[in-house]
Amino acid sequence: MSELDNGNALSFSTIVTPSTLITQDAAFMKGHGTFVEKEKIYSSVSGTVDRINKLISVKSLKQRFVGEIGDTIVGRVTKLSQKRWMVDINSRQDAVLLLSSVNLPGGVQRRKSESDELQMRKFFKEGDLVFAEVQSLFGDGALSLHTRSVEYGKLRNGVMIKVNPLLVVRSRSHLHSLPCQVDVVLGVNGYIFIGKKVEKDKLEDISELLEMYSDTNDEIDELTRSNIARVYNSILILDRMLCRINDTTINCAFELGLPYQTSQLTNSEIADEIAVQVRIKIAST
Amino acid sequence: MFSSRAFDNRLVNVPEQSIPPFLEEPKSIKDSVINNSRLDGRDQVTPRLLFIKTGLVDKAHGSAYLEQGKIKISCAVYGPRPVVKAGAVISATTGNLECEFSFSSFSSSWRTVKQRDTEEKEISQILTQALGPSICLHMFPKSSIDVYVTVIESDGRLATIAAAIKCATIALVDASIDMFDVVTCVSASLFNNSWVIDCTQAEENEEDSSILLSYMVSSQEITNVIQTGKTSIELSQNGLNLCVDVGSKIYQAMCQYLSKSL
Amino acid sequence: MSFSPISISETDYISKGIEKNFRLDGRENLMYRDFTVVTGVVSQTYGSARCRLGHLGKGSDVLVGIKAEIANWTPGDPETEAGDIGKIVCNVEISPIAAQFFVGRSSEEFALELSHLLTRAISGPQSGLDFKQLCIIPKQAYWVLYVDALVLGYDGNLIDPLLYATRAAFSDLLLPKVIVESVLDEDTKVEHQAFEILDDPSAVQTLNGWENIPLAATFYIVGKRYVIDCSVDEEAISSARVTVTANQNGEICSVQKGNFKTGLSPSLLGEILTISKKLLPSLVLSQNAKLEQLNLAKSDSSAPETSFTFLNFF
Amino acid sequence: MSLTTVTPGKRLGITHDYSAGKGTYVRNGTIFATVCGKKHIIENEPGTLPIIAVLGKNQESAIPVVGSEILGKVTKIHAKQATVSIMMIGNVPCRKDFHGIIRLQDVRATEKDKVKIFECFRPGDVLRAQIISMGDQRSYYLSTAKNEYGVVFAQSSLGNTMIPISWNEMQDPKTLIIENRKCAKPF
Repeated sequence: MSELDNGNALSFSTIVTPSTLITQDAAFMKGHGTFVEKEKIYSSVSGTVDRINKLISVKSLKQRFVGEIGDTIVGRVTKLSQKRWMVDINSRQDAVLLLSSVNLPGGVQRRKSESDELQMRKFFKEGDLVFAEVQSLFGDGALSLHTRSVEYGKLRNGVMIKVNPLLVVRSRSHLHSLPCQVDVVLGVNGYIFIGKKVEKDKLEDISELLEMYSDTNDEIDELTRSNIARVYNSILILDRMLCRINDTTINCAFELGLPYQTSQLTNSEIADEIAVQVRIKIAST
Repeated sequence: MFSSRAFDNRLVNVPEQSIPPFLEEPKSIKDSVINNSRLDGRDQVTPRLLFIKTGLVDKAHGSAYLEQGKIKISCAVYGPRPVVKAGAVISATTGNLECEFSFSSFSSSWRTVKQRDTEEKEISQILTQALGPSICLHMFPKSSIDVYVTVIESDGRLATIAAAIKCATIALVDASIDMFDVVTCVSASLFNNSWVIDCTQAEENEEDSSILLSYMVSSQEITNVIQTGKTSIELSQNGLNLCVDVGSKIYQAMCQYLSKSL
Repeated sequence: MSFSPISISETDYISKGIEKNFRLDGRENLMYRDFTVVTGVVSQTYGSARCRLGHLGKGSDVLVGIKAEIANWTPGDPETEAGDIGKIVCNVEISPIAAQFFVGRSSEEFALELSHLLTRAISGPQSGLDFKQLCIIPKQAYWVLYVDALVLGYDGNLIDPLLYATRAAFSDLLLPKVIVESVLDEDTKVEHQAFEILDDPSAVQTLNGWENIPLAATFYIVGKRYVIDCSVDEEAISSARVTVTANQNGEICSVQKGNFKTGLSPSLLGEILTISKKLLPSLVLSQNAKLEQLNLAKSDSSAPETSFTFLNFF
Repeated sequence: MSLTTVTPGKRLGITHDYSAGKGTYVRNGTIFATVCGKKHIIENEPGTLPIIAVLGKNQESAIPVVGSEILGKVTKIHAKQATVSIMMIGNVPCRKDFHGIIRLQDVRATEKDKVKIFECFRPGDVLRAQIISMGDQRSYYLSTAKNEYGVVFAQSSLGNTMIPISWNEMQDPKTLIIENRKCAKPF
């Protein structure tokens, strides 16, 4: 065990490995990624040390998604059980989407009846993609989701791609309409949905609610399809090159990739080049 | 490592020089097949005669017995019934097809037990693949259909698999399980440049390459195909077409039997 | 092995894209992802290769090692009955490392299917190898080549990298030289043949005819169209699979259909055969070029191409 | 009426002239047989197409679907649910019994919160019910929440066949002991 702390402030870039002594000062409190033995705080994961006031935590460089209330996530329904759907969200356990936390067709205020409980497959089936927000945490750490907002709900007209969750940073909005007529839903859990742009005014239309559990795709023209593929490959590049993923970087990678054919983007040299350029652009802004 | 056997002076030693007895050169099977005069008198595109009988296993929901030359196969079908296999994936939309194929230990001339179990497993997979597309599995959600095939006697590896598929499909029809079509299956071997249908073991030993084709005649779909051995693409196409043609004829015979058995 | 389901709309999106010859990552239906290959990755084998098929350093990953053993000829083994040939035994194992759903026994059936597929493609005269060179003393001793493949990563389409790695491993194969001599038995005064394996590490021989080993193209049928080199999602929604192996001369070496959801029409099979005849010889050429490059890099000691650099592709 | 024998995959007619009935399926507008049996053409109501059906020698196989009526035997009771082994679906016996569950809330339509499984079913009872859902991995969900559904045959604790005396009671005719059951309304 090596001692890092000599009474000086730990810098953010300090990387620790499990069982590294972080501090002997009893004034500090242990947070995530640490444990206490004989009043000393050690790290339990390898990662960077993070200090907020007296709270010390270690953030791992590669960990599964840990949800917090208010996170917007993209998940995939894995199982149906009593009055709830289980949703894979790339976390250590499946999240729960209660039948009572979704909007059902026929008005927001509609009362849930027993027939709804028997036909839950009409709303979400195994394999369906859900855009939702974390509502609360259960006692065992499982997340409870809700889709009670017009922009949440079932995702269609596109595809999902999985990335490292740490590359997606929490921000105010996670539904971005890119200039290329493509919508990107950045789940902070590392699942990203890329789909055809949804018209904003249409979203507020009440009649749209009837279609909100539809499984059929709209007509997708070739240009949109090609743009979705370009965005897909751009995100793939950002993920593999460990660049932060947000609307700016995606757009940046998208534009840098325009001179190439879509299928060329996965070529390692071109991908390398794009990633370097994206990094430069981010640094300059 | 390879020292000669210990000298045993109780034995009479063989003379140091000897001449093998002069035997008539056995007629090559390959030559006779190419000259269209096979040992059992068939021509190249004629399969062996089929004997089919349904309903021999009374406990099963459907069963069939088939003879094709020396080949003798028995098959039983159970189901649709609730899934019994532990750990099987139960689907709310489609049924499950399980095929189990086994050789009896006296089924072939060489009694090689080694590697048999992986061979049986592979043939089970071929059976599942060949029969799967023919069964209306969407009509049997959360249920399984189990097909058990036992080879009593075999003669030609591929011909035996082909016979097993035919036997299983007839057993499935006998079990009144809804099917899109009756599956027919043909094996063929290539000798020089000509394809020969339904080869016996002796013939298969000399083959250059082989085809096993399972085919649904009325919907014109190939449910399974396995070709082994080097051929040109044209020859390969010819072989497939020949199998389809012969399969259609066998299909007629199978349907005829099924209609009569009713 | 069973795939976790994907939604109806995704299925529709993927299959419509295939209809339009434009897949998720912008590839056309008959386009491969990048093949990466290294040879000589396992020192305990006589020949080995690792192949990865995918985008940007991830993807399906297959490692093939070839071990050789000398076996005593016994009559009755149908494979070596003739007495003047050796044999090749293939086995495929799928490591649970490869993907979540390969954990437990579920992968065994698939591995078995792959083993037989590989056997069908290479352990016979169709592989183009001269099996007579594996015979040491007729009706006495012969080489058995054990081709063991280990699947280390899965990202759709395992069969094509499997054959790709196998061919590369054969190109890397070096068998020790064997000297056969006549020995006079002291007791019986009978002359018989014996062999000796040379200890000299430089006394090795390559296998003739490895250039003729076929590569595979696996076509996955989605709706009415078909794709090669499918992704996991494409594999999950495909209704049938046809693997065609062909050598550098465009000769078909084996054809095998898998997956039991639907059948396919004879005309479609014909189309697939015609395409593979065009596709595979060019794939063989590109692999030859890659192997040559590898050999050059190996002889250039200043820039050693190790499996380590291969793994850390980025 | 023509009674030709057909085998699976046999072309029977086109959807323009007939509608597909039992033992058939439709592909590209053509009706094909799925079982081996006799082809029947059943005249439908005037104005609609006649139905083509193929009836095999064996009874067609029974598979539970949502909405079908079943007869089953109670095998196990639990505070929250009763387990039923489904023996007949409609009029067709199953080849092997399927597994069903009646949950507490599906026993009857009224006063659901006062239902006690023990007062409605006992192991060994034969009941009529309806399949309301494909249920979970193993079992189907059943409901007896209608007058015509419920226990149709039951024996008292002494082994005598009981007769229903009201919608929720049955009596042993020998000992006159009354036991609680959720009875089916006799036809």
